[in-house]
Amino acid sequence: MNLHPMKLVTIICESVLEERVVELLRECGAHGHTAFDVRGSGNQGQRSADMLESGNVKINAIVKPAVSELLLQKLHDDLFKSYAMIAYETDVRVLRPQKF
Amino acid sequence: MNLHPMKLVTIICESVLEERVVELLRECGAHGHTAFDVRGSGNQGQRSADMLESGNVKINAIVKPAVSELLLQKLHDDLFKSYAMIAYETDVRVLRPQKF
Amino acid sequence: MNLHPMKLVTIICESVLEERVVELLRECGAHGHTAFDVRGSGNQGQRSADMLESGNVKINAIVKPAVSELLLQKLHDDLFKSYAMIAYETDVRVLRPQKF
Amino acid sequence: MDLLTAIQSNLLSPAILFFALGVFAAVSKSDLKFPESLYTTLTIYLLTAIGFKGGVAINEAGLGAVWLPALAAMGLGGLIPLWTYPVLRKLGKFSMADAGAIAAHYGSVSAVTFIAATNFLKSINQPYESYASAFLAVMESPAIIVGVMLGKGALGGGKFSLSDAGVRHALRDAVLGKGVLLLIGAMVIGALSGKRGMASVEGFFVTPFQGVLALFLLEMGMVAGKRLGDLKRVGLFLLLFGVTAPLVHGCLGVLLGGWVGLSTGGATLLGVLAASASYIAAPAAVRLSLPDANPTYSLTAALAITFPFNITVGIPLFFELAKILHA
Amino acid sequence: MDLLTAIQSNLLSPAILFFALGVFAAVSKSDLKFPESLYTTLTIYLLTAIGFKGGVAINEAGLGAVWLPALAAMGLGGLIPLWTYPVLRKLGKFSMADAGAIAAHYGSVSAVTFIAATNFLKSINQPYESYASAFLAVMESPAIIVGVMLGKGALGGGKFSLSDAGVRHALRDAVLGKGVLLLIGAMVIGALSGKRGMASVEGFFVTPFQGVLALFLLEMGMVAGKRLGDLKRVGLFLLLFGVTAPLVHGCLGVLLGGWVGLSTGGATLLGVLAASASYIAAPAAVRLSLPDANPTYSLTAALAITFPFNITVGIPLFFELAKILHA
Amino acid sequence: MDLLTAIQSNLLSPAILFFALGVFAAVSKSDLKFPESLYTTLTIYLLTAIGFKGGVAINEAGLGAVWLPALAAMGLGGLIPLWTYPVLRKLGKFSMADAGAIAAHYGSVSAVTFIAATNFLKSINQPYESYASAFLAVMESPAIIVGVMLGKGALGGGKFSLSDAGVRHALRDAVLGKGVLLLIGAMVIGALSGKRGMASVEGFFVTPFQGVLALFLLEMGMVAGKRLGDLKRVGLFLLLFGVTAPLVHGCLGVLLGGWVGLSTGGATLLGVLAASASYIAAPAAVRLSLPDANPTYSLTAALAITFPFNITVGIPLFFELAKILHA
Ligand SMILES: Nc1ncnc2c1ncn2[C@@H]1O[C@H](COP(=O)(O)O)[C@@H](O)[C@H]1O
Ligand SMILES: Nc1ncnc2c1ncn2[C@@H]1O[C@H](COP(=O)(O)O)[C@@H](O)[C@H]1O
Ligand SMILES: Nc1ncnc2c1ncn2[C@@H]1O[C@H](COP(=O)(O)O)[C@@H](O)[C@H]1O
Ligand code: NA
Ligand code: NA
Ligand code: NA
Repeated sequence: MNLHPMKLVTIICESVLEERVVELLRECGAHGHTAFDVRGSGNQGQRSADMLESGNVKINAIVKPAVSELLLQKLHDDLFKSYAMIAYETDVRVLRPQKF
Repeated sequence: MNLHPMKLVTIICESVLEERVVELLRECGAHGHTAFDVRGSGNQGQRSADMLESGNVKINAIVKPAVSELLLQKLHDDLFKSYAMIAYETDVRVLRPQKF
Repeated sequence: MNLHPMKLVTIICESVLEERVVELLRECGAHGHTAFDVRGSGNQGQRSADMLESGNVKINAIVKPAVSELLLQKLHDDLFKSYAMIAYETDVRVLRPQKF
Repeated sequence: MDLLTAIQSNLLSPAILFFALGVFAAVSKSDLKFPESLYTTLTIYLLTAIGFKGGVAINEAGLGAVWLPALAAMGLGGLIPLWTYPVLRKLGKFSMADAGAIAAHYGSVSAVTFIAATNFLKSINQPYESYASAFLAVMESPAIIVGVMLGKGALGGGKFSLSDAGVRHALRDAVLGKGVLLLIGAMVIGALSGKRGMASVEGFFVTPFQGVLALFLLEMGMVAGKRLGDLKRVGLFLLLFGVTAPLVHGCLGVLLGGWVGLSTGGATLLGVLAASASYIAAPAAVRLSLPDANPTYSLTAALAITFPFNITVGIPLFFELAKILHA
Repeated sequence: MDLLTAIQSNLLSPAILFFALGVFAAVSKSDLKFPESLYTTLTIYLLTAIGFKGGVAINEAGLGAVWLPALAAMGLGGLIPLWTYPVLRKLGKFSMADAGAIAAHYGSVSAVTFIAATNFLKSINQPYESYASAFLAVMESPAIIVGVMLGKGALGGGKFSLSDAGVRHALRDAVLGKGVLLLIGAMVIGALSGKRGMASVEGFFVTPFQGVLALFLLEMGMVAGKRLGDLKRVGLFLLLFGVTAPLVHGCLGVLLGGWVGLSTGGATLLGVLAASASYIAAPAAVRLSLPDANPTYSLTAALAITFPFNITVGIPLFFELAKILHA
Repeated sequence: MDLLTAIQSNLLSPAILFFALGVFAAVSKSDLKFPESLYTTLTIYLLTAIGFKGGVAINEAGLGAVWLPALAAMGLGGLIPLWTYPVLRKLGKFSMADAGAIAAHYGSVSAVTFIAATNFLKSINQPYESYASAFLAVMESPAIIVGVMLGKGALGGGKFSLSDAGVRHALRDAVLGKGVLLLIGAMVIGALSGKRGMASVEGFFVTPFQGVLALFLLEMGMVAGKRLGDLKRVGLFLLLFGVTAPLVHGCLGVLLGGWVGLSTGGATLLGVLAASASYIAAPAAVRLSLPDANPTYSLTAALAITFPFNITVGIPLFFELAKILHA
């Protein structure tokens, strides 16, 4: 079996940003994403998910290394300063590299 | 403290497959799993989670490296072609290796 | 772009423990966390999430390596024996190390 | 009331208008989104309520009155795939799997279409056999089984086998799926607890029923609206099929209903059931057992063509036909 | 109506039949699944409704009528663990933690069992003190505290300590948990807003109430059904205990009810409360404070044995006993 | 009934008391938690119901009676930011973004405050124009657009631009957001289906309405209660603003209502709308288009100060004012 290295980018942010982040993903070259609602706490206090307006969403995308770098840079430049959010990169291995 | 390397296998697939994938996990030798409902998009379009029939599920299992290989192979052979799904492997470290 | 290595600690445990685990995270020096409800199965049987009392929660925290070690040790000493739970560590990379 | 008035009055009912609002919300890409659990909750409520009411009606009418039309309904459901399959293969050029999948959806039934039909009859004060939800219950599974067998090529000596994990799961879902279980279960409960039982739970299963349906149709409208974009992909043949099949099956159902002695209202309902296409039980079962079938075909046809056609035009049409037949 | 008729009529009520349907769904491994939020939503609704109605009743009856029976109920709850604990230790050979945990569950109460009992009384037109939900509210916590102390060996000089994080969280949950908060909160609201308040919210808290209970029991049936497989693991002793304890405690409750001046209906309800075992407040609090107790024991006994026993046979039984006592 | 009696009777209504219970639950850190989907579900229900009822009323009153007060309401909403913005800038020393954000929230409206006001009027048998929910619908968006433009410095030649992704999303949400869509959509449906439509869905949209509101206010109380801790952080000026703004705007609304010919009840409602601050539509749209505004300021002021002030004291106050005006 042949596993291929990829990057998993994870973004945890305010729910209102979901659509914008997904757009950004597409622009940077991601071919898919997965999202779900979470609750959490961080620098900007507790985010409880009882109102969409104050909830969090977690967005995952598996992408090529170059895309990951571009994506994180863009998130940093466009959104990090103003919104409650974090983003990080993990190494993963997949079977069908052409899919991502 | 003694951390032991393990593989975290993640499968994101159509909700209708949950039961079959969990069966497959058991057959391949996983001793547990964790699952939750997600939404997403990929090659096969948007999957919105408003109807179970068109929703996605994310399934995680921590397993020994050999199990991970077997599992990914089986997923590839049995399900990848016909269903909307992705699967990937990550390196993780655990405290109680005998549990997995 | 400058990515910095961090540890992602993941804890999957009985829902009743959520508050205690989050307290523990803070005590060990984590500056944030993300949580969501999951279902799963393991040594202690199936946990179905239909009643809070028998559901699972998944808690993520990105922390410095030293914090991760301390945290896992504490979880091991205080909770592992008595509760249905697992915990593991993953390597991740972030952009703003001072945040974690 | 003639056909046009009937259609018009149907189109102006809150339920249908909420469906239109849902389609609009989806098409205009509004941020309106139902929580993921609401869809399931409303489904559970509607199936339980309709089953329970049917059961109370059976308790009153007696099983003797029910078995013959129920058997006829079941037979009709099981037979529909037998002619839709070859049509889809020959005229539509669909693969075996796809033809079997679509045939299964159109032989099976849509609970919400049925409910919309009972609401239509109620709104024009047309009586009907209230045990008709028994037909709904027995028509769900047979077509799925037949359609899947066709899609697997079983009738041509193909590879339909119970040792296939997908087929096993699918069969269980077809026979014991949540739709059938809730419908038949609530029906048995209604039959056992009768009028006294109804008196106690009426405030939940009857009073808010029509409003809940309206809310559900709002969501269904959004689901269907999101599929409108797929219409291009399914091709002209399936568009035509999505309107022709309900017309043909609806007429068949009305005729059969008259033949087994149902009233005008009851025959209308059997027609509506035959005309309707499943989008709850069938999709899951078919997805598991015919993995090579493209779900976009069957779901788009059932949800974005046949369902709207039936709840707007089909229901009053089959009612008019039933009236003519009984006149 | 004699005992058998009472039991039979109870068994044929929609609520009980839906419970049976839920058990069937779980045992037959149907794919029926309630959305995860529905269970909590229904719990919130039922607790709020029952509390509010109780409060309106207190507003009418006056606190003077309520305090004595409420105090008696509270005392009974706190005392039950004192004899169940030694029985479980000596006869059942359970560990301290397990015996304390089970004792806490059986001293505490089940809101749904209580609601099923009020429905039973209503269905046979038996009047009862509508402020009885006050007993439900005050009986929830005391037994949990006593049971946890027993399980920690506190009474034998053991290590019960408020500096233990688990104990601290558990105490807070026992005293200020959502169950108690909703019940007492809604009760105070009912008492303050009285009949006029009731008139405005009746269409939500009263009209659909019995139907919502039926739906909830469908889910409870699934939860209990999934635990049936654990029956083997809990052992014969606990099976017997799960039936004997409610019988003994139920009779005690009925007697005590008569003694403090409750009507036949009210005494029945106090009996039912004493007989019932908690599966909402107690499990969470006990899990946090007695981590070494195996939750399979207490939950399986409470959910899969005592709960079904009470809602099917126990309720009519305690009612018959209350009738004899008042005759 | 004088002002004090009105306030007192309002404070003792179940809805307000449930709000207080929610605040208590949050402050006492109880483990009571509503499932995440329940908040959205209740919002959808309340908006749909209020819209539908308003539409049926429009159907009866005719559009001719509605357009003038609706236009006046819309104008008032769009104008409010024009004076709140400079006040917040000059007196409150807020940044442009923060002042624009807060102005947008206070010009826009709160559906739940409106509903609480209609309930208050109903409970004291005060008639009002039932089509008043049309005002609610048209007042939601204008202030958001004006506030965002102010916050972007557009009126001072600043950088408000449609090519900004945040602004684009925000505008769409302001104009086609779920709140507006459900309200206007349901209103159109109500207007089209009229009394006959109402008869069929009354058991869902009317019967349980006030109880559902009570449950929703329980949750709102928890949300507001969790924000109480932020009161210190927002500063004394905003605390004062959170009470003064509704007083001023409420009086303006009542006056305007009288001027365009609304009845005492209708003028009260327009006052309440003007006085209320949005916490559904505005927060999302403002967050996207004014990212540098601190949401703690606007949400805390709207939710933890103005909302409780309006539903407890404001509503009866504006009603008394309307009475005086009409006397
Ligand atoms: N150290 C962390 N580990 C895991 N999740 C975090 C962490 N910090 C922040 N988050 C998540 O990111 C969201 C926004 O973070 P912040 O901008 O720090 O308020 C929080 O609500 C959490 O869900
Ligand atoms: N690149 C990706 N990153 C994250 N999730 C993905 C990606 N591609 C697909 N998925 C998820 O896997 C599901 C099925 O993918 P597909 O088979 O490509 O339609 C999608 O609905 C997403 O939830
Ligand atoms: N090997 C595994 N992979 C993924 N999740 C697991 C695994 N083992 C256990 N879990 C999760 O951890 C919970 C508690 O595990 P346990 O203590 O083994 O019963 C389970 O309910 C699962 O959600
Ligand atoms: Na059909
Ligand atoms: Na008890
Ligand atoms: Na306003």
